[in-house]
Amino acid sequence: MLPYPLLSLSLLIMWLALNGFTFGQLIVGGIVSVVASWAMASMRPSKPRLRGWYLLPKLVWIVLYDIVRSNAAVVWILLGGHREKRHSGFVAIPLELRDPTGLAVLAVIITSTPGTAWMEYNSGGGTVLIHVFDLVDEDGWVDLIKNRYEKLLVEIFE
Amino acid sequence: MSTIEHAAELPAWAALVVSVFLVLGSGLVLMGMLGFVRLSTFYERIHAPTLGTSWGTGSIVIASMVFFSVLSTRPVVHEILIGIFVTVTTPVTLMLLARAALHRDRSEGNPEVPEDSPAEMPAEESGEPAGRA
Amino acid sequence: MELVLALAIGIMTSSGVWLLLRPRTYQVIIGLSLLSYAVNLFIFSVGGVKSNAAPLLENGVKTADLADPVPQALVLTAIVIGFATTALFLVVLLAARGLTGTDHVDGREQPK
Amino acid sequence: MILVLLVCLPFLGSLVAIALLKTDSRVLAARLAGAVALAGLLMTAWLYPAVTRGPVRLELEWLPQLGLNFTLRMDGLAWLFSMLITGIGFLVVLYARYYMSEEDPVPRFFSFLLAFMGSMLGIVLSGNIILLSIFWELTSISSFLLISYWHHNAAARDGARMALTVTCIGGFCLLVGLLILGHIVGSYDLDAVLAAGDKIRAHPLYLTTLCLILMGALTKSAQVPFHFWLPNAMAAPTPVSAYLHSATMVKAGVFLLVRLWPALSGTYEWFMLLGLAGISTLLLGAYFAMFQQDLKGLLAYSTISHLGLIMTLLSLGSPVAAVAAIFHMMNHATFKASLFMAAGIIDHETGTRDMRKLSGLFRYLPVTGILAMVASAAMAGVPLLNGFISKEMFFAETVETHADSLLDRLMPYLATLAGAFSVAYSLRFIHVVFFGPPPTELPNPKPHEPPHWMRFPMEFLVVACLVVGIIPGLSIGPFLHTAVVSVLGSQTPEYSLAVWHGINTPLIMSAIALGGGVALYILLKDYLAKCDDGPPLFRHLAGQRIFERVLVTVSWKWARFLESRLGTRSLQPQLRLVVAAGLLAGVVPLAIAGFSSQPMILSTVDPAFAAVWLVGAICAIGAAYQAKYHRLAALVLLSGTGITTCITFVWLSAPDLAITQLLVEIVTTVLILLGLRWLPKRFEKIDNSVAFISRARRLRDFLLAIACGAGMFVFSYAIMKQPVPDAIASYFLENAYSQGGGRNVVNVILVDFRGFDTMGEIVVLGIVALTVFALLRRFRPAPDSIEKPEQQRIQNAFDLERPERSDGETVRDYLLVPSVIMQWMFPVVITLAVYIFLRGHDLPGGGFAAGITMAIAFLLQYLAGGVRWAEDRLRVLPLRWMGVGLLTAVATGVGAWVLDYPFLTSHSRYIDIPLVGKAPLASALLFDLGVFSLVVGSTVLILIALAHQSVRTHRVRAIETPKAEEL
Amino acid sequence: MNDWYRHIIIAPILVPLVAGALLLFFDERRRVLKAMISVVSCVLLVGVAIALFRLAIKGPQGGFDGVYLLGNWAAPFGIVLVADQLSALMLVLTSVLAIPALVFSLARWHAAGAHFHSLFQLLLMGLNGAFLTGDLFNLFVFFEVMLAASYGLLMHGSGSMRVKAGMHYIVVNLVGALCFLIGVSTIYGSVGTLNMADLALRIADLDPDRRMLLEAGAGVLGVAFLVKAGMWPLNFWLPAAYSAASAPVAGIFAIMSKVGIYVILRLSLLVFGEGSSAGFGLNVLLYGGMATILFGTIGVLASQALGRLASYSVLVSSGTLLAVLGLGNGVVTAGALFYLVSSTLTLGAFFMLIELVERGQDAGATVLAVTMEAYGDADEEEEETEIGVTMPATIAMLGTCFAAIGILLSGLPPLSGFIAKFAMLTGMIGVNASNAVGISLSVWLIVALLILSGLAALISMTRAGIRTFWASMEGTVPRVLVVEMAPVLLLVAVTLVLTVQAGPVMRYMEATVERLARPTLYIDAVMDARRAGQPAQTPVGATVTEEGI
Amino acid sequence: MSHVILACSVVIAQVFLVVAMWLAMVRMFRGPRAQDRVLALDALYVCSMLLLMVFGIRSGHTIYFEASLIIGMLGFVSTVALAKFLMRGEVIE
Ligand code: NA
Ligand code: NA
Repeated sequence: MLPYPLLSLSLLIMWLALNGFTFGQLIVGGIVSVVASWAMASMRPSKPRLRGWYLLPKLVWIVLYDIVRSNAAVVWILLGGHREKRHSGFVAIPLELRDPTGLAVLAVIITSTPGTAWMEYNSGGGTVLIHVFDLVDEDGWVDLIKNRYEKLLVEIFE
Repeated sequence: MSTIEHAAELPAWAALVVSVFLVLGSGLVLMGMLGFVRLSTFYERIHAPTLGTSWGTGSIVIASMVFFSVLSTRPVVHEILIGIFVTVTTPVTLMLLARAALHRDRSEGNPEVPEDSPAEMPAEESGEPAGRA
Repeated sequence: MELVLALAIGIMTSSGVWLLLRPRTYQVIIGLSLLSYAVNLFIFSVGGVKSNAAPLLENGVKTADLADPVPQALVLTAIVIGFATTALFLVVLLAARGLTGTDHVDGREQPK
Repeated sequence: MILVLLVCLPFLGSLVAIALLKTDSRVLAARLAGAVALAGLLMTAWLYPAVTRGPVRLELEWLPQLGLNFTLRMDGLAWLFSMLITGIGFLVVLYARYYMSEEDPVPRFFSFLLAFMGSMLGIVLSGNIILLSIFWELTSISSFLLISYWHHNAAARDGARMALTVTCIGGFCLLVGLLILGHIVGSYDLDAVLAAGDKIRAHPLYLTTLCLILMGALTKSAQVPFHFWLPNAMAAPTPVSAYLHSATMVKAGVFLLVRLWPALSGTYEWFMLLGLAGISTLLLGAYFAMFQQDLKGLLAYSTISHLGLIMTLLSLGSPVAAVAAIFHMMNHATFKASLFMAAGIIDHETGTRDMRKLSGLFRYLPVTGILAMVASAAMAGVPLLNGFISKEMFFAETVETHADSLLDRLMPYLATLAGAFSVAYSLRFIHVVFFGPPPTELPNPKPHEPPHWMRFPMEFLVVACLVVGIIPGLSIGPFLHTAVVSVLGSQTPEYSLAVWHGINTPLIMSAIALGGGVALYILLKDYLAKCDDGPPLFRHLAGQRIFERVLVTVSWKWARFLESRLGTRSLQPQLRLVVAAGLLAGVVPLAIAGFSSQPMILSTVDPAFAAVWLVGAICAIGAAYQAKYHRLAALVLLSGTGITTCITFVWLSAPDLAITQLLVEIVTTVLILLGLRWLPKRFEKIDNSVAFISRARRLRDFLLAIACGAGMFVFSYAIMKQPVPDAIASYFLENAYSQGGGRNVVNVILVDFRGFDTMGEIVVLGIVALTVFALLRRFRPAPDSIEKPEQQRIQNAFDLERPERSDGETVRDYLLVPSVIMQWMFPVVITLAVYIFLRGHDLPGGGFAAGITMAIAFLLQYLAGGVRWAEDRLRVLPLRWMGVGLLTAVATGVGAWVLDYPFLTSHSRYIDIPLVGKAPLASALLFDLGVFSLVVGSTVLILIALAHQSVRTHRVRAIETPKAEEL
Repeated sequence: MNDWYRHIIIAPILVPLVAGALLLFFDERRRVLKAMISVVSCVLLVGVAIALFRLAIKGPQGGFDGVYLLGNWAAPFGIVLVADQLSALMLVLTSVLAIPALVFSLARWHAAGAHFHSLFQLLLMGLNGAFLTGDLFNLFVFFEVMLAASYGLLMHGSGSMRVKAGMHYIVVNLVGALCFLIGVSTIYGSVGTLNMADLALRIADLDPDRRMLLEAGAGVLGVAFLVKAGMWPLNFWLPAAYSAASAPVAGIFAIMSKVGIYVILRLSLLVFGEGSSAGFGLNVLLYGGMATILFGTIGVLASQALGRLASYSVLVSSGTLLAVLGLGNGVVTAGALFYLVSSTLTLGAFFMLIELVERGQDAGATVLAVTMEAYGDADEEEEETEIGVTMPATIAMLGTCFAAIGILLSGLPPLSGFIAKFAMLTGMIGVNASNAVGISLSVWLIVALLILSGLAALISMTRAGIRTFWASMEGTVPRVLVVEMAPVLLLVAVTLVLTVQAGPVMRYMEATVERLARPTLYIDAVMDARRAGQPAQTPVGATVTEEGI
Repeated sequence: MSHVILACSVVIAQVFLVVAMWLAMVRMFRGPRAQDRVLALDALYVCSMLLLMVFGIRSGHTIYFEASLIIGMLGFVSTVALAKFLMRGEVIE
């Protein structure tokens, strides 16, 4: 009946956000979200197991905060702050995270955060190559990603 | 300058909030695009538009939500969907493009980009052995 | 607004016609797309230019103030048909390219 | 009614004969033909008493409002000709029954012959000049079939074609002439035309119609300069020549002039045109005849000459001359038919018609020889034979003065000279063939007399020559008189058909001609025996060759040249023309009306909007600039223009358009990208030295493009400055909600007011999808595109050469993260589609936008996982979606019939759903559902069909390489 | 709207649409079923067309106003279908041509690619819709339906020639469609309506500025129709496209160029028949038509392949019609209608015959062979080999048909080609020509061109016929199936019937033109058409709206 | 007063966004590589989306929201296809 309850719920919320909340829309939205999640079921995606779903708000908060911070940082750089010292470069980060959904979330986080960009993932070695706009300390970045995001994601998804 | 009659009944605080977010968001977008034009390599340029897709979009979404919520005196939240989906989908494009750029640079033998092989990575950078967690 | 729109239509028409007259099928398809933008805007412009007057009936809005819905309906039909024909032309140019080996509109390089 | 039978019987006979084709019965077909001819003869004869009392008429209504009726009319002239046609027809059938060989498909021959007979009877019996021209053309067609009867012979084919071409040119001219005649008279009825002679001659179009009718008559009667087809028609079987080319068809021209004599004759133009043509034909024909080596050729030129004689007689415009003309037509028919039959017998018996090979045949064919001698004598105008009498009349008429001119005064001399020629060739015909040493070079060395019944027609005709020649007044006299009266009416002159008129100028002319002819032959005898290349002086004036050369030049060389000059097979010039035509069509009316850009009230320019369009315009120009070498860049720039267009739609109050445009934009981009893979690589040329001609061409295109842009600019500006006159828009705005049940007026128009348009539009989309599918099933990539793209090859090679990497790992890694997101977007986009669909009637959205959105949802899955991955999971049956969509739309429309409303009448009501409340339920929504379903199906079908090509080429490669990978 | 039979007006559109949709549910392998659906639809169409024809003859006096208000919206707001004599005539012509073409395709062409029958049915839908609609934009839609289907059908069977020709055809017609859109929207912008009758009504009192725009719009619109009708110099796509199409497709295409003519005739008489824009563009038609005849004639002479000869004959036919319409003379126009019918049937028969004739020369076979190439598609390899017996007297029949078509094309008696030409000529220079005005130079020119074109057809047809039947077909008897021969014979037989029944047929044409010449009849019929009752259910919201808005 | 502030800020925002669009277009032209152009297109889409949202605020209507939503949700489809084409030479394998 409900192959992906969380998905159905999200879709229902989306529906209500779009149409406004009325009882009628709740019914219609419910039908739509169930049908849509059946459609999803036919795609047989690797089903994510959200073990640590309670950690999600924390993750969202961290990410939003980091994004604001890095926005400011990048703007600062672009406005001309310490331009001559800045150098950008690639950093390869070995990951323990293997869950595709978790990786996707990590990729979204890294890419959405100004100043870092997800370049390439190598499933054989489990490494990800990222590009950092203002690369001062490579290990710092590896550390940041691994500890700040990956740990949390591993908890949530694996 | 076009006046906005329908905003006449908007309280001043709301107008101020909306204005701030509007200018902030569009300013971020503009900054990003400036960087996008001025930066010298593709890998640097790829960072610039994310200013717009992250808080640039976010600010304007907030501005819009505040504006319409106050105006129609009911919560109008559907703009948040735009924020969410932009955040979720933009990385897809960026990742695919970045990888394509990498491929092209590698096949042209550009020394600036790292080789495509985990085996050739310096040992100290792969702090832990790459294995299953 | 009229001036801007008219200029836009003119420029897109020029670009489209230029491409339409080029010898490569790809140029022609891009040209046709540009031309259909131009024509869609033209149809649209026929109804006059009104900002913020979408023909949606809401309480308290005088119908006379709303934009002319007819050209909009026509443009919608035109967009659909334009989409269909672009797709068709694309496939035909692919088929022609496959069969003749060239992407020249005449199916051969350098016609006499 | 008997007239109808007379005309139709041969045609019926013709059909029956063709039905006999399979029975291989030679005799049966001949008997049928003979019976038809005989029946015709008897019917004609039976009608004689009635004809003497005045024309017998019969009118069947056919196309009365255009003046064309099936009117048949037999008067004396028609009667005489009908007798001739059926009588000689019967004799020819008899002759042909023996002449045609075993191998020939005889039923076909007789079928054509009967058809011809019917057409000829139609000509003489037509009481409506248009009907006459119909039968006239039918004789051309049937004669074409008869001449080409032996179509394996190239000469027959060419001769037939030439005859057809020339006579049809004449026929067309005749038709126009007759039409003008009808215009002058106000009727096509023959009686009306004949009664309106004075009116016709006084009309300003007289000369035109005369010339056109003469074109018909001259071509048909083989007059100079249109005579050349007749000798070439001699490739026909001899019975055909005997029938068509002596007795009947060639007489049609002169018959027509006799027929119209009361209406057209008697003017100076008539005299000059006919006289010139007639006298020159008379002379040239006779002159050419002397030098022929082919028996039938000689007879053909002789025929031409005699027709010239008749024509000359007609030209004179005097009633007596007309009498002589009619009389000579009869006489010529009898002796010439018999001579052709003689030639046929000679050919049949000896195997050749070449006079250089023939000699001394009298010892083998004595009876034939005697018959031929009598007939030739008649042709030469020897006294006591029919030819003599009419020739005397001719000489007598030439002496008279008709229209004082040089031609008039020269005529007696020219006539005598022609007479001498005719004596000479007649003599030659007899002397060469029947006298002299025994033949040595005959293909059939032992000729003998033909069967009696084959000779009988000749005998009969020769006897007729004699009888008419000796007792003209008692034999042909009354019949001729009836004919003459029918033509001349009150103008009928005193004339006598006596053999002896005393010694007078004509007799002296005859004597001179006779003597001169004999002398001429004796002089020329040796020269003629060796002469191979036609008549001296006119050797190079071979009408046939000139005609063919002209025909080939005009109808082939010039035509091909002009076709390539006036037309093109290239696309670019065509587009240039269409675009220029569109530009002109728009601008010329404006220019004529004096369009001026008056000061106008415009809404203020929004700088932001203008600034946005700066982007759009530059992108458009950039796309135009980049499309040749940087396809991807052009595509990107095109999308830039597209997004600007969307912004415009939003800005200018068209949210529906913006949504639709956006969605279409996305799908189109993907489509073009899907196609891009199959286009050839193109690298920018470094060589900048472009040829002047191509630079000029570019300049022209550039100017045209600028002109079009300027035109559209002016056009749209002019149109925007005037508000649309209020007609239907306000009705829609006012009634969309009250009667259409929706607040989004655009959508209500689409699904209700003008729902029929939408139905058509989705049909277009469906058709295109089907076409795309059908076309791609046969898709065959160009050789240089079959290989996988360069990137894939590099990446696959990379995976292959590293031991730690599995096959295709690069692409898997590449898509690992993005595909997760794209997959999760699937239900989201579906929800969006439903949202867009449901709100369409009241707010921006609708079936089409929703359909495209749904298609994008599917597309995303193909993008994320590839064809096989996606199709493992999704079974989209696009054709079903399409069929269901179309049927839903139609069913919604037809549903209105139940309530006795027209198609697509919508019904909307709000229904109360428990717990939910009022919900709108419009039949238009159901219709929109049909739209949605079709759009999903079509779009997906197009995308899938294109995407499948990549997979298919792998299969192709698999087929090509023996070690095929299993798929 | 109580007479149920009124719904018959929309049947010519719905029948093929439903058939086309139903066909989508069946696999390509179920050819017999698909063919049956298609044939049933065509037979129904003939019935419907004839019924409409009879109703149209009855006319308003007989209680048939021929107007159908789609969606029950009164003109000019909704879309109307109008079945007057002209429309009915075109519908009958279409269906009479469709059956032979369809039957012909059953021999083998319908199996030479996917979705033949659907496309065929939808083409018929487009044609019928274009003939019936009384709305300019709806006309565009049906034009597109027709064109889209024709694109698919033209390339049916694939092959390099067809695809190349198809590409040119598509591009040119796409540009034509853009012109159509520009024209229609300009007309809407200047007059404010899309309904043809309403347009004709409003054009009477239009201020100069708007009139100028209207004429410009009509001009651009005209270009679209002229492209379709094949007027020189907008017609170079036509010979390539028509000669590349497969035989049954080219056969049905014979009527496509007539759609442009139909629309021009309809609009020029309805909208520009009277008033201060009267006679708009007639000169373009006249001289363009003459140029087209000339070009077609040249092409006919220059053609080596029969297909091109036939295609250029299409141009001659179009040119003749355009030029004659350009004269703006009612008597001649009636003749032109007769010519339209006759030449359409002739050309349809000709295109089909060509394939049969060329089959003996193994030209057609190679085209098919190219397309049959198994390029990785397993489902195409089961192409059945030709079955059936060669008919007796094949050559004779082919020859007879060829001759008949030659006679028809060159306007020789006794078939309808002559009657048609005569009917036009007699109105121009014959008994029915007006005596008062005299005969103008342009009339003489048209007469000369008509005669010349007939002559050219004669020369080319004899040249081609001799080459085909007498010089090269020795010994090789093409395998022709009865279902292929019968359609050609049927069409030729119809021309024979036209000849014999010329009187009644011409009377119909004259009545048609007479009605066209009085646009008020059409306008009144459309504008006065009554809606069926009141909508059964007024939306509950209606009252709310009136208060609210 | 409040609407004057708002009007000013709307204008400023519009100007910023339009200028951003220009800059994206500049990159679209300059390239130098295809991926730059695609990235520029993506940026142009985002700018347009935001411009439409600002326009919504300016007009006070929510009816323009769908257009923005569609750009936000589906705009990436075409750029993804472009990117994949760059990487693989083929959009759907
Ligand atoms: Na980033
Ligand atoms: Na995005």
